Amino acid sequence: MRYGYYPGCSLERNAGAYHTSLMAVAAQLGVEFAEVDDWNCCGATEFIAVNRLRAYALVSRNLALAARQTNGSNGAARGQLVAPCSACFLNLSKVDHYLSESPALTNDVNNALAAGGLSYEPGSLRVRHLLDVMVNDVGYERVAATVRRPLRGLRVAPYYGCLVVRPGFRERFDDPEYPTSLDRLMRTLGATVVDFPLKAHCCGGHMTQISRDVALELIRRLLKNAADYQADMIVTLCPMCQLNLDAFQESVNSMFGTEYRIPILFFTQLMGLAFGLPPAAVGIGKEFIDARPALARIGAAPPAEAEAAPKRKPRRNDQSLPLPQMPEEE
Amino acid sequence: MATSASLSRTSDFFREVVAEAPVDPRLEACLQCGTCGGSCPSGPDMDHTPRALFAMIAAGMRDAVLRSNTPWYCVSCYYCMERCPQEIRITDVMYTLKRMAIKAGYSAQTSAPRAPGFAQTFVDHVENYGRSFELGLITRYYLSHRPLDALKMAPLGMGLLKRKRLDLSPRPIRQIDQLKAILDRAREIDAAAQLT
Amino acid sequence: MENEFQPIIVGFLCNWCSYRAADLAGTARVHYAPTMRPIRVMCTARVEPEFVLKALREGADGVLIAGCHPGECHYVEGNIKALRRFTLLKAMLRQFGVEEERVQLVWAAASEGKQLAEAVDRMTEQLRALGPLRWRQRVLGEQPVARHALEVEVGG
Amino acid sequence: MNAETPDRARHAHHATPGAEHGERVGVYVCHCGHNIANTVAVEEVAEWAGQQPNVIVARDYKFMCSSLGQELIEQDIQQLGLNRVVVAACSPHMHEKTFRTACQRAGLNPYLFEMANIREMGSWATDDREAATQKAKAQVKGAVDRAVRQQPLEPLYVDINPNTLVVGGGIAGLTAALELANAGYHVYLVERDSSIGGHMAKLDKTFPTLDCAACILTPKMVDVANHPNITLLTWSEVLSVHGYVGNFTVRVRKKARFINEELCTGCGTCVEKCPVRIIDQNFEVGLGYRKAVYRNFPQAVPKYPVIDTEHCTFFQRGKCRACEIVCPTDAIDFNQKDTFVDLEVGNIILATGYEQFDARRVSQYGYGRLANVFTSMEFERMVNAAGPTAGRVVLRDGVTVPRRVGIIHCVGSRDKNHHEYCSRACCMAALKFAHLVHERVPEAEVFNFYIDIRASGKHYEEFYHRVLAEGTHFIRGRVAEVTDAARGPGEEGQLIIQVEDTLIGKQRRIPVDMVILMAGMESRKDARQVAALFGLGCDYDGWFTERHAKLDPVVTMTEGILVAGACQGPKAIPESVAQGSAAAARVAGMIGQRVMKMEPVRASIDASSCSGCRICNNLCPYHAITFHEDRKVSEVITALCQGCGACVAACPSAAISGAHFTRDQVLAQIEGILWDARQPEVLWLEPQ
Repeated sequence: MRYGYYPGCSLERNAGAYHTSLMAVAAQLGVEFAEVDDWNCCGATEFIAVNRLRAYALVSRNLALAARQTNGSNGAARGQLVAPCSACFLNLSKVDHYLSESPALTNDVNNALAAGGLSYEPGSLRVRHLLDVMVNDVGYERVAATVRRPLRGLRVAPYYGCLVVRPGFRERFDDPEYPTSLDRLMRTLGATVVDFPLKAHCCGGHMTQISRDVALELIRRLLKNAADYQADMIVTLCPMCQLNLDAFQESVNSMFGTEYRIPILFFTQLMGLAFGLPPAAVGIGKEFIDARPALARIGAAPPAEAEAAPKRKPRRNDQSLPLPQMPEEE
Repeated sequence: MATSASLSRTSDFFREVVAEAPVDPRLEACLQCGTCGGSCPSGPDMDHTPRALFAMIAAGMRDAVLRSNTPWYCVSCYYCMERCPQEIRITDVMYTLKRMAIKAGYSAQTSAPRAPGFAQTFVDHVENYGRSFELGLITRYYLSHRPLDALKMAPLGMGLLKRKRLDLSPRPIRQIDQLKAILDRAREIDAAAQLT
Repeated sequence: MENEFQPIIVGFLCNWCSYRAADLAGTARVHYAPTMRPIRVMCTARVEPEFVLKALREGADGVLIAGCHPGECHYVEGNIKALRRFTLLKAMLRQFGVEEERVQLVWAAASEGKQLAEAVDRMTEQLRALGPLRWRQRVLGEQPVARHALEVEVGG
Repeated sequence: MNAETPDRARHAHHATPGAEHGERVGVYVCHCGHNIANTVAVEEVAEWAGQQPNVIVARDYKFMCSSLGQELIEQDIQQLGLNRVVVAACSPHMHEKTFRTACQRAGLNPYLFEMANIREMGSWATDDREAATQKAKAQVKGAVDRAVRQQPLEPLYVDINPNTLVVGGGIAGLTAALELANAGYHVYLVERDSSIGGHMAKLDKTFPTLDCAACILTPKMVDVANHPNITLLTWSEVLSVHGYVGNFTVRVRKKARFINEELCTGCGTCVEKCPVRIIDQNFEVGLGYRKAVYRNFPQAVPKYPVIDTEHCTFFQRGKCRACEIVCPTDAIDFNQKDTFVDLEVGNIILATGYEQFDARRVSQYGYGRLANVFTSMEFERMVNAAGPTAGRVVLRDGVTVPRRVGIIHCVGSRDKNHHEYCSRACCMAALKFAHLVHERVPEAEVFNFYIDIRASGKHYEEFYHRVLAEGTHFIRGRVAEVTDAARGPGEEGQLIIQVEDTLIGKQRRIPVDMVILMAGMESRKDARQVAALFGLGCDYDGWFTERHAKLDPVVTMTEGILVAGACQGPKAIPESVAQGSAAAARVAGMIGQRVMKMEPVRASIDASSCSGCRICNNLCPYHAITFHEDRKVSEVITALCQGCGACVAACPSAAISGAHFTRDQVLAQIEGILWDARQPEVLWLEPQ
């Protein structure tokens, strides 16, 4: 499996651990990520706030480069472009979608791209998020088969944040309100997944720079929710979410008088550990809240299975009402 | 969908917002149900909920809307857009209102005065280097817009540096001239569109 | 816009769905191009290829056949029969060099006035782009001769 | 003659008599007040029409459908000897009948009348006066040219079988069946479930009167079961429908109950002793349990239980037989097989009802994930004295009484992500729930979260006021989400309803113990298959399409197939009952006439031209064409033909003719409608 790969600015440095770990994991799974040559920033959420057409042209340059580099010389195959960052994924797929919807916008964008000798045909690329590729293309089975050191006993809160599941223009692969694909991936690695009702809520995004109080409150809610369910760590799939929850955790503690120390890791880091890679190979140690104490449990003898008591049949005199049936998850 | 006939019955400001949006935001369909205002993570901090803002747009309250902090408090979580029963592209409207506020010179007067500066600093960096450069972004943003807060951010910056999560110098893309040419052309096209 | 080419479309409308859809479009005051001239048939299955050819020969620039959605035919599956016949007709017209867009088959339920109006608008735009059909020159290879030219020739 | 009726017709345009076909056509162009005249130059059209071949007289008039307009036609027929009439006005679906009758009164065969639709397809569809006038002329010309080729036809008559099939045993179907049965006609009532009563049988109270649903429904169910004119077929499904109005043949499958109805006394001992207990997803909507041999409820009609083979230990593992052992009348029959019944009926009333929207689909409200989020139908069962909690309002643990209850309106309705329409009945049901919570738990607080309160029925608004006066909180805002994630100590252990209170313009978080989701109505999952089976249409949302939304709501486009109740669109009980009665009245009227007049639009085969190729034989959806082996020709059986014309178009020998849509009629209309499209200024030469 070969994909065009758009790392995005964060993975170059502040989320370097994400890049390192996803590359290591890809190698284990036999997936090739070919970085788009000379890609530029996707504009995050800021560029579009300042200029409309320039923002669309900025993103379209990436699409044009990626289409040229991944679709092959004849352009026949519809290439796939993978973004590990949620904001990059959203910007790339949203621009592709809006260009398809509006021929006028496409026309303007292509006029601008022409100044750099480029052009882009909407829909000629399939923009995917890394998680989507991992669970749907690689698949749980192959992941399970690659696990060498199950993460038994590790209680993780799967955190999706916003932009991977919403608004889901082209590539919706999970529920926008209560996604479960990361939950299942973590269980495949052997971890215990705690209920995490705020799993798709906002980490504050750029609000840390605009209104610190607003942002810290949003981060506090997430930390509290994970702590309420006794999660050992929060696992994430977006550099912005990781940065906000990790780097601002101490600020939250000092503002609200709390004492949270919840490590925030990328899901690919846990995949790598479960595949038996050494911590350094997946970028462990770069986080503000040290993940090592929690990770110390991995490799220890797996605890007895006694934790999950078998379900008892409802007794005759039990007055409780049946729960609504949900479709089987797996 | 708004037709030219139905749009002609809306306020001037309403039409301006629709014209500025990248694709049809379907604003005319608003039922005033409040799903957006209820869903918004920063809703309590906004001076008007998105729903109220849409009513104000319909009423043509240009000043009050462009002065509002609401768009600047949007965290782009897309909950409103996902849940809107009328499929209004609320997040896009927020971006549109930000651009209009900057253009109209209202951005400094909003009750979220820091946001436009941050956005502009970010844009400048990307236009110069092709990629975002966090250290430069943060230092320039704080030094030029919020010198007093720079101290508060210093420990974070040091932490990132210590963990090798921050570059000391920007890494521009190779074909920065190509990108600049594209962005310049986009600026010209936009400017020409404004004239007509 | 004043002198824009106004194509003429003959519309064969099924009595049960599309004719009512067109009625509904009017009742709902959905405005669309006044280019479609309706002919009511009980079912699209009644539309003989000859009807279409006749319309094109008589000067129509396009023919629209509109029936019930597949599975909703008043006569069980007359629309499917129409579709089969239509496919053959299209193949024939293609050999004559008549463009795809000139003969169209669309589905419009009785509740889909807006959709039918949109189909007429869309087709009108397409025909406008194609220009007049001029069946006799195009298909029969006849050359128009001005009346006076002929008179001169005959006279000479 | 103009002088005689100056007030009626402002203009009359006479053409040269002695037209090419010798037919004498009168053309009448209607103003329809301003409806047509504002956009179409009606005088100009009439004047122009007057100059066309065969046209003897052409007039324009304010309202052709008025009695004066009709008299104008009648007078002209008699005085001018017209033998064809063309009216350019509205849609033939509106007034074709009116003008045909007028022609008939004046002694003209009604099929020598033709209509040009210049209103719905003309003046109402454009603002362009010039183009609309030109189009109107073309339509008139087409109609005139077609009319001169029309032939007089005589209507066909079919006998109406007085038996009626009603499909669906909910309140609409029950009402229709009883009305017809009481009028003395026989009814077959087919119900898919094991007993009748539909959704209404699950309810406790009905709004706004708070009548006990069972008290008003049970007597009707018993009447149906005991009525000598009603054959009740429960646990049965319609398999196929053949024929046409007046003469349908319907095949019904009676599924095996594994209970001998002749012997069963309905004592219920088998149900009591059955060891298998499963969650009842059907009648109890998942809130309660039932056995493998079960009745929906103790007063179910009919009283016979049914065995659920999927869960019965005997059917699954070949042992148990507890029911067989305890049955005092040996009514259990494990060997029972499905049986098939063929019914002959004249009319069919579909009353197949609705399904409740699946609230899991609005995942932000947490149904299925958060235990104390309930659907409205679950709550109906909960407050029902015969339901799983015997009417106690409790949380999912079956014990705790909620102190704060939130009721969320418009779940799945008024939402383009799900159903754009309003489900009509939920606002009132929500008000009823608020009242019932107050009644059962006087100290409880109830919050209604709404976009708009829709209380537009008799005594509905008054009921809303009553609930307001009872102290129910109303918060205007569509709920954003329901969560159990507490933000602080005040929210621990509760469900939080997050909403913008739009009347204040602020976001609020309201902690409650119980949430009720007012899930809307949607069409049955198999509505499209059912529609195809009976030959009627569905709209975008899967609701059955009526002939006219306002004026003909219970009749469909297919003669003899009627609809009643929520299968046609969301409805509460009163409207469903009204439609059931209306459908019955329409059927009774038809039966009363004994025969029905049918359009003589039928195919016929000219035996001398028929080549015997048999292409038409397989094309006919009604098997109306038979082949005579002896003479090697095909023949149309007129009574079976429905006049679609598929065979006419397909006949390679042009031997089949479709009355009123003959080839030369349609070709003439094509020519006429394109009168201005030919290029008149050139002659055409054959290519060299």
